[in-house]
Amino acid sequence: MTPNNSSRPLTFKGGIHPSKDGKALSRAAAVREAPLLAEYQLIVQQNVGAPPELLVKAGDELKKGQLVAKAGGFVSVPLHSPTSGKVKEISRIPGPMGVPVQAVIIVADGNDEWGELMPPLDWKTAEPQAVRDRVRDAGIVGMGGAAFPTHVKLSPPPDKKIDCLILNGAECEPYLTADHRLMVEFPEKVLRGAALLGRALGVKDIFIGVEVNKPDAIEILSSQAAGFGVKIVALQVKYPQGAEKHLISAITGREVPTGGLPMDVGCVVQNVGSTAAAADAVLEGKPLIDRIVTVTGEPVKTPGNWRLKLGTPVAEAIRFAGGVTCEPGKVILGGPMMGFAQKSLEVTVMKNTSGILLMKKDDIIQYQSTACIRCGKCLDACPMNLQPGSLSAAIESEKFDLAAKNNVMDCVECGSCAYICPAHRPLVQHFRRAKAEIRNRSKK
Amino acid sequence: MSEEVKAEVQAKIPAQAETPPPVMLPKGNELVLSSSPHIHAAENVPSIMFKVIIALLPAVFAGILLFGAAALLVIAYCIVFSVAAELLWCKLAGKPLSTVRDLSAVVTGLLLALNLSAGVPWWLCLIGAFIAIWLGKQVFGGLGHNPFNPALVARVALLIALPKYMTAWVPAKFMNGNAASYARQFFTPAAWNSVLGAPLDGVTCATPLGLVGTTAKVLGPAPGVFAEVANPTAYLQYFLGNVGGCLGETSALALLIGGLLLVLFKLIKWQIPVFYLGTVAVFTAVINYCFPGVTPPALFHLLTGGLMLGAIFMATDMVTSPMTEPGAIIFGIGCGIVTCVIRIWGNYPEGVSFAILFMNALVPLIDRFATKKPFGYHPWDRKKGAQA
Amino acid sequence: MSLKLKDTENIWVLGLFLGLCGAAAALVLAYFDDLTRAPISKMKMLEVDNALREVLPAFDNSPGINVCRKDGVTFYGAQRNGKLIAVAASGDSMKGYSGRIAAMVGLNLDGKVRTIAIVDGKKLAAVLITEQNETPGLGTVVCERKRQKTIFSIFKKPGKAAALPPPNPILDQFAGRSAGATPWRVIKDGGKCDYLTGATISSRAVTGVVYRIAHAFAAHRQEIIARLSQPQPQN
Amino acid sequence: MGEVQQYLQLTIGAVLVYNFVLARFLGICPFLGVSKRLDTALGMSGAVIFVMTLASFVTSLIYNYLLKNPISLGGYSIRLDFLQIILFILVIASLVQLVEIVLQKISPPLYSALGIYLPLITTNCAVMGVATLNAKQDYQVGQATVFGFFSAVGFALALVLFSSLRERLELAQVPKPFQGMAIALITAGILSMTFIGFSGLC
Amino acid sequence: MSLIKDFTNGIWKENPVLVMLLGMCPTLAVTSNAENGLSMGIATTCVLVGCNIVISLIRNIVPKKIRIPVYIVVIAAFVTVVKLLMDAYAPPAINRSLGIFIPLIVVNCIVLGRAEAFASKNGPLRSALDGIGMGLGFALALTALGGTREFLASGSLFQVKIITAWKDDFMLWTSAPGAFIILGCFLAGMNWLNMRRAVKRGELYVPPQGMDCRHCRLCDLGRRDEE
Amino acid sequence: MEIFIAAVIAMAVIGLVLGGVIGITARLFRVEVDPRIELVAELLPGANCGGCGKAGCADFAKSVVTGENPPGKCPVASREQVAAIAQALGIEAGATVKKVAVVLCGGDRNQEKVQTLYNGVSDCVSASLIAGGPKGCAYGCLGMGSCARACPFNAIEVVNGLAVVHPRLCVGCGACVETCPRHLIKLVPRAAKVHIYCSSPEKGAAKMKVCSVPCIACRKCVKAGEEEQFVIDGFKVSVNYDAASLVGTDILGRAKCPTGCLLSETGHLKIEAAQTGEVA
Ligand SMILES: Cc1cc2nc3c(=O)[nH]c(=O)nc-3n(C[C@H](O)[C@H](O)[C@H](O)COP(=O)(O)O)c2cc1C
Ligand SMILES: Cc1cc2nc3c(=O)[nH]c(=O)nc-3n(C[C@H](O)[C@H](O)[C@H](O)COP(=O)(O)O)c2cc1C
Ligand SMILES: Cc1cc2nc3c(=O)[nH]c(=O)nc-3n(C[C@H](O)[C@H](O)[C@H](O)COP(=O)(O)O)c2cc1C
Ligand SMILES: Cc1cc2nc3c(=O)[nH]c(=O)nc-3n(C[C@H](O)[C@H](O)[C@H](O)CO)c2cc1C
Ligand code: SF4
Ligand code: SF4
Ligand code: SF4
Ligand code: SF4
Ligand code: FES
Repeated sequence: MTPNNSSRPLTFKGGIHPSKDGKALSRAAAVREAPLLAEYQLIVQQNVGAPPELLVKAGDELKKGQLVAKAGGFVSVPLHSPTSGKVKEISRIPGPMGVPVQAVIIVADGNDEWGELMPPLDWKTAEPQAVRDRVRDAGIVGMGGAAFPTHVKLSPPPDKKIDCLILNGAECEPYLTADHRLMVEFPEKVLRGAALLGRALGVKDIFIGVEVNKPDAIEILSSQAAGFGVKIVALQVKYPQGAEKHLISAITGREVPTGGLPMDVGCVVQNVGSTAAAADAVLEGKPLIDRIVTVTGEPVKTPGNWRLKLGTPVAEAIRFAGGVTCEPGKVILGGPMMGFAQKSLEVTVMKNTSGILLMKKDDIIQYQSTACIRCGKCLDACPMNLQPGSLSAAIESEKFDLAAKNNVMDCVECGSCAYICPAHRPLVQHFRRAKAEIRNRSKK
Repeated sequence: MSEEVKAEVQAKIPAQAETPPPVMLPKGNELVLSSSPHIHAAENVPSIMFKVIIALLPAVFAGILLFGAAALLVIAYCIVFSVAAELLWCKLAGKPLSTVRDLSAVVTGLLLALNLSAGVPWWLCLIGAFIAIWLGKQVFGGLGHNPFNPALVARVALLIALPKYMTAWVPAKFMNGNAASYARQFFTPAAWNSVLGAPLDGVTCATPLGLVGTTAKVLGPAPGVFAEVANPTAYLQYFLGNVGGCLGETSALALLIGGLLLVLFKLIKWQIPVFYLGTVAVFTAVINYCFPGVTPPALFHLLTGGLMLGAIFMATDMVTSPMTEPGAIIFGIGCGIVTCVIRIWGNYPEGVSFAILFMNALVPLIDRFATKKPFGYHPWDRKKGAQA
Repeated sequence: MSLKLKDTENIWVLGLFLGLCGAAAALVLAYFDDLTRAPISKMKMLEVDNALREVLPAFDNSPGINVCRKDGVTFYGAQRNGKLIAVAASGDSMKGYSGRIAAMVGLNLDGKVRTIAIVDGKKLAAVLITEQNETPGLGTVVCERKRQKTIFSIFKKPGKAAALPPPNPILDQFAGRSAGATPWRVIKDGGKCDYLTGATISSRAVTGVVYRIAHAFAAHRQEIIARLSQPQPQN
Repeated sequence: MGEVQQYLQLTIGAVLVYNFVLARFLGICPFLGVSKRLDTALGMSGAVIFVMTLASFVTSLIYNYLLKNPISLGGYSIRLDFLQIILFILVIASLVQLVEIVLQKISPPLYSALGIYLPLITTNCAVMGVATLNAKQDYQVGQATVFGFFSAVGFALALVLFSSLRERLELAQVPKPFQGMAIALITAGILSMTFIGFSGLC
Repeated sequence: MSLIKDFTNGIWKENPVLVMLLGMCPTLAVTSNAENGLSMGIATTCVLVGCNIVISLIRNIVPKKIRIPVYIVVIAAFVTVVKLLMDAYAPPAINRSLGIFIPLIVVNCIVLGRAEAFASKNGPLRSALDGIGMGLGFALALTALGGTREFLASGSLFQVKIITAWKDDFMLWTSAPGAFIILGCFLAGMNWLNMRRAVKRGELYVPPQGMDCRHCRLCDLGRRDEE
Repeated sequence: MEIFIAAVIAMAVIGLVLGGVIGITARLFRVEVDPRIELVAELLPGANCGGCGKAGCADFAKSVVTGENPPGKCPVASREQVAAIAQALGIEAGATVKKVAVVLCGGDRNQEKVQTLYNGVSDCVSASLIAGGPKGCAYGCLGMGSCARACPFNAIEVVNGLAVVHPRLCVGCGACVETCPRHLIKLVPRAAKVHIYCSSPEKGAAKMKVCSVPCIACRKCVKAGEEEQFVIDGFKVSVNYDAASLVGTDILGRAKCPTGCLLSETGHLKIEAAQTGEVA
């Protein structure tokens, strides 16, 4: 199977073109290693699914890469120490969602010394099962944002025939450039990882979808791709090109059914970061203990991409980037479209933290939302073809049944609608609430 | 961030450490919490309304050019009174007065003026503006909540209430081809009528549609009766707007330019005007062909009356039209059919206002059934998906 | 839900009771019907009578009893002391803006439309529109002679002027005219009759119906006068 | 042609021009009371169409053969027109009840869908109104039945439009004093304004 | 005391039109001027009083099961009587403008509602007072509505021009749409008054959302609609 | 005269015919409905609050008649109403322990110490989904009144950024309990008049940083009370509502709670009132 052969970049229906993509701030900044910190606050649950089981207690000595917690079930992954040092305490720190979460506080000994690594496997001969196990043991989860354990995606149930692996290098979020730098600087890792995961899944077709605003990445990947049996697909620049359903739709023309998963249409989507991490795990035996994070935004003195260890507090990350030149009004984990505003700088980098974005006070839209003027812009923008305007009106009047009937549960919270809405309606917040309420009710 | 708070932050820094920290970090509780997305498109409601006003300018200029100072007066009255009505309601209802800033009252006032004859008295503008803003819009909760087009509610209410004033038309100034006396005609008695509040008298003329209505009533259907009003020379006059009628509806040319602007600004769904006009064209052409003498040819219908104004500016009011494209098509076709039915068989010579209002009433139903297929649904399991 | 007769057992008893109630009601109603039959028929006459009074001089017969129909126009004769003094006629036209317009016109025996009175030098014609559905405020202006009481006039003593119907220039223009062979037309159509701008259709229809009545009388004058001159019981 | 045209005029007149609710003001109570939700409005519409057609038929039978002309019985000529009101209302009430009883037995789903509206129809001006109008306009049985059916269709049209509008208004931020019935009435007013545009169609 | 209450109840607190929203058809149809409103109000009052008295007299002998049909017969009889009397003695103009709405009193929910809710439970005196009160409330509401419409349209009341300078009638208010709109504004006014009073008393006032069926138990629609 | 006879005959005949037709059809098309359902529905309060877990009162009535639910399951019905239903059906009334809702948080705007700027929908669920909402304490009441809107009886009021239940108005239907994203609302026996108004499991010091009335688990109340009257759970103490003898208001004087989170029902209402100056 090949994506249609026209030379035009592929895309999906709907979506938006954010006027300010902010990628210029950090696009050219090569990935830098962060200096070692005195203390890391490693949040225990960094994956979707069952929480991992803690294996350490206060006072334990740890080596870099040593197991801190083991997987708590099939849909769960282990957690490893980002550096060598000593467990100060197990305590609660502010989580990215505001609710305090359990964390292991590790005092670094300054040596940053690896413990025993897992044995490297040969990338040409590794068995599918071995790859899957290694991906699990290395604690790899989706680094594109969802933090879903990658090995689960690699083990589709037998009745689902997977024929296509898609690597998500779209990075459609404005400001973020972590995946971009990864693809430019470590193309080999990405491609090897792709081939490995492809083998683990037993698929022939492997695509890497990259938006055309990263020509250097497309070029460098394309020049090496042939050797790995990987095809590079140029994608139109449009948000949310990187949402997996729309990526699949753009590349294969298949439509993931509502409530369904990519595997329902024979696809598996992996972020390029997860793929590179998988390559590291298989080929070098290294567990997932750090990741590339874009620290950016107008207030940041030197915006750029850093390789940050898990457990690095946001405040420290900003410090690495030279601090701020003016007072920021908002600190966001993730990009400006889907990221979460934070009220505390004590939150720490996790496996799915792709960016730390600071916004100037003046740039913050303090929206004064008015009534929906039914302009229909949100309908055109919504990649899921929902009717955000009417949905939000229903939710505002607390008519959740109506909202559920109109498929609010399909909303992927991409924020396209709220971005475009001329009435500045807090649409996404409404939908989050409705989804929470409806989930609550169906649980009952 | 206010200066004081900044000063306060700065004041705190030395107290914490002797040497200032290398970087300045925000304090947690001064950060703003809000939902994603954190960036926003530049377009907002006032800018939309502003663009509509821009798109209406050709029609406004055409109106003033054609009908003289009286038209300018009517436009000014309507806008001022609409804004005043909006302000007054907000004041009485305890709403923030800032809602005036969204400019929608200006658009409503302007469109109301374009729907009136030049030279209607000032108090008629006043009543119309209050009906539009209060009865048409604010009782329903203001901008965005009104199910009916406010300007049209006012127009139809006035038509029912004061038919004498609403069916008296000022002749366009170029009507007699006497451009030389134009300057003199620019200030007509109609302008004074408007100021003094007197009804139009003496200087009235008929609209093409009114003539056709009268003809049909007097002579009954007979082929060839429309030759006088439906011929190429007349069509050119209609296209330029050199006929009697509402001050903003006569010039098809100016309205088409405005429509083009609206499409360029991406403010309207092109389906509404296109299907509206198309339906009228097809419907009247068929009737004209099958029953000659019942109604003039399609081109006549397209160029006369408020059809262009209605199809381009009033049926497209986003608040009162369907949200989806299939909905817009149904809406346009419906408007077209009702317009033709009223024009051809009804008592009123013109049916555009009624047609749009009638279809406004159908919008909730259309919105309910003409929806897009959500991503990931197969057409046949829409229902099932909805239940799940 | 209480309407449901759930208990079907003693349905016959209930039916009987209901029947009795109905019978009692019927009894009462029959009584009232009897009581009001005469006044009702009188009331029905009253309307025509009132219209006749507006357009005819004082009479002492009951014109409504002996009528004569010609060309779709109904003629009533007013007699005084057993002598025919004037004729009233009612006819209609379907050419109004919203359909039917009916009029009652008083005619002198010579076929001219009667003049009721001369007020301020203007003749008041004996033309009354008895039925119309024209657009209020537009077509109705042509048709109506509405007596408008004002807050001032109710305190004034009703003088002679108040007893007369109010003038209406369109209707009053027919005073003293008699019908010839060519139909009357409004000026706009090349005729001589005044019309109201913006309500030409209504004006046309009114002109048409008055002409039709006058014309019918002119055409059958002798016959009608003969018929209506027959002696009638006095009122 | 004449016949067809006459019926066509009857139809358009009943549905659009002289709409029962919006122009004639008949059946306002159910129009206001059962219009909060579209599906109840649809149910009510169905029930009203059924009952009004049936009632028109039966009452016009009674009118044409019992009340209209004096009956001669054994040499006496007897007028019964003064019994019109009482007979009509009795017939309508009984009809409604009959329909209810029958429906409950033969089609429980239909009954549970329409059943609750049926009693309301007894005290609905529209049904009594159509019977009275039929008599007043001296319609024959056929005409009366057609008129009844299409009048009810006009009622249904107004009701459905109105209920969908009210559903939308549910989501609007109507000022406090106008909430509920007040805004519903104003909406109905504007709706009735649009129907005036159809005047002259028949 | 309670007799006075029976009487005044219908005039304001349970005004059939403005509070309970009953009898909407005549309310809208015949109130194009004050005179028509008043006439309709009087006609309805007559029926209401008569029926209330008769029904309260026979309330103990009517079998429960068929009380509604019996009430309907009584009401229909009264309506017919009123109609016959009006045909005979009322001015033809008024008779014409009230039109078919006189026969329709028979289905006016107020009449049946009061019969069922009040007259069938109370003695003739109280029932009569209740009827008069309710009828008066109805008549007052109709007259006020008619007066408002007439005044707004032409500046006159009871066909007497109050503002003599008012030349062109504003026909909207006397037309069908005007009826709905003015009644809507009346209700909004009532709500506003009630809300202000409630605020003063520190209570919560919820504007009535639909027809009030508390007093007419003919059907349980009102209750079901809320579910 | 003949008209009288004719009228009477006509009416009587038509009355009989109609009555007969209805009677016959009624007999032919007879359907049995359980009159008890209607009876029970009449006796229920008709609030349709859903507190019984059914779709509405009518639905509940059906379930009572079929024996699925005891009548006492309706939280709104008074004891007498429940008894009347039970008697009418000749069954047991079922459990009727009357409950009342209580918001276990005392941190109104004067007590909380940290508050972030929040720009968004004024609704607790919505706010809690954005970094946990603007409040410093991640467990405290957000004060945006979701519960108040959910309460069908208007029993909850948000005063000065804190939701308080008016026990007199609350019927214990539980609609609010589900709504609160912070799970602060609990249904407790009506007899319980004293509560510990804090739900945060954090350490005392952490709580003190964000709030001035937290429970710091000093256990003075536990010592002052009888056995089993309190439950200690980590860094939080709460009243044991299942205890054989519920703790009474007299504990307030004896315990000398240092932060002021141990309060009587009326005390909770008054925290507010005192600060907003409404009650002397
Ligand atoms: C609106 C939206 C936008 C997304 N954009 C991206 C993106 O730009 N890059 C990316 O890798 N994942 C993106 N994702 C996440 C993908 O849907 C998907 O979860 C991911 O590619 C799966 O790979 P992973 O499991 O390795 O993270 C986005 C998701 C959504 C809902
Ligand atoms: C409950 C759950 C189960 C999932 N199961 C699978 C699975 O069996 N196979 C798979 O390929 N992905 C699975 N996924 C991952 C999704 O395909 C997807 O990567 C994830 O929801 C994040 O996508 P996003 O970043 O676009 O939101 C699962 C996700 C969830 C939440
Ligand atoms: C709503 C409306 C109602 C009208 N009503 C009448 C009417 O009742 N009588 C009438 O003659 N013309 C009426 N007309 C005007 C006719 O359409 C036509 O314009 C007029 O009769 C011709 O008069 P003119 O020759 O003076 O222009 C009405 C027009 C409109 C738009
Ligand atoms: C394309 C467009 C057309 C509009 N047309 C109208 C109109 O016909 N009448 C009107 O009152 N307002 C119009 N408005 C302004 C605005 O939508 C209107 O005031 C709202 O209906 C009030 O809620 C229009 C606005 C736009 C953007
Ligand atoms: S946030 Fe949801 S509703 Fe809005 S555009 Fe995205 S998918 Fe559509
Ligand atoms: S973009 Fe905003 S204003 Fe436009 S329809 Fe959607 S919600 Fe309404
Ligand atoms: S406070 Fe809670 S439990 Fe009490 S009545 Fe309200 S919703 Fe029900
Ligand atoms: S108790 Fe819960 S729902 Fe109620 S206001 Fe507080 S946080 Fe919101
Ligand atoms: S008065 Fe209630 S339906 Fe007419």
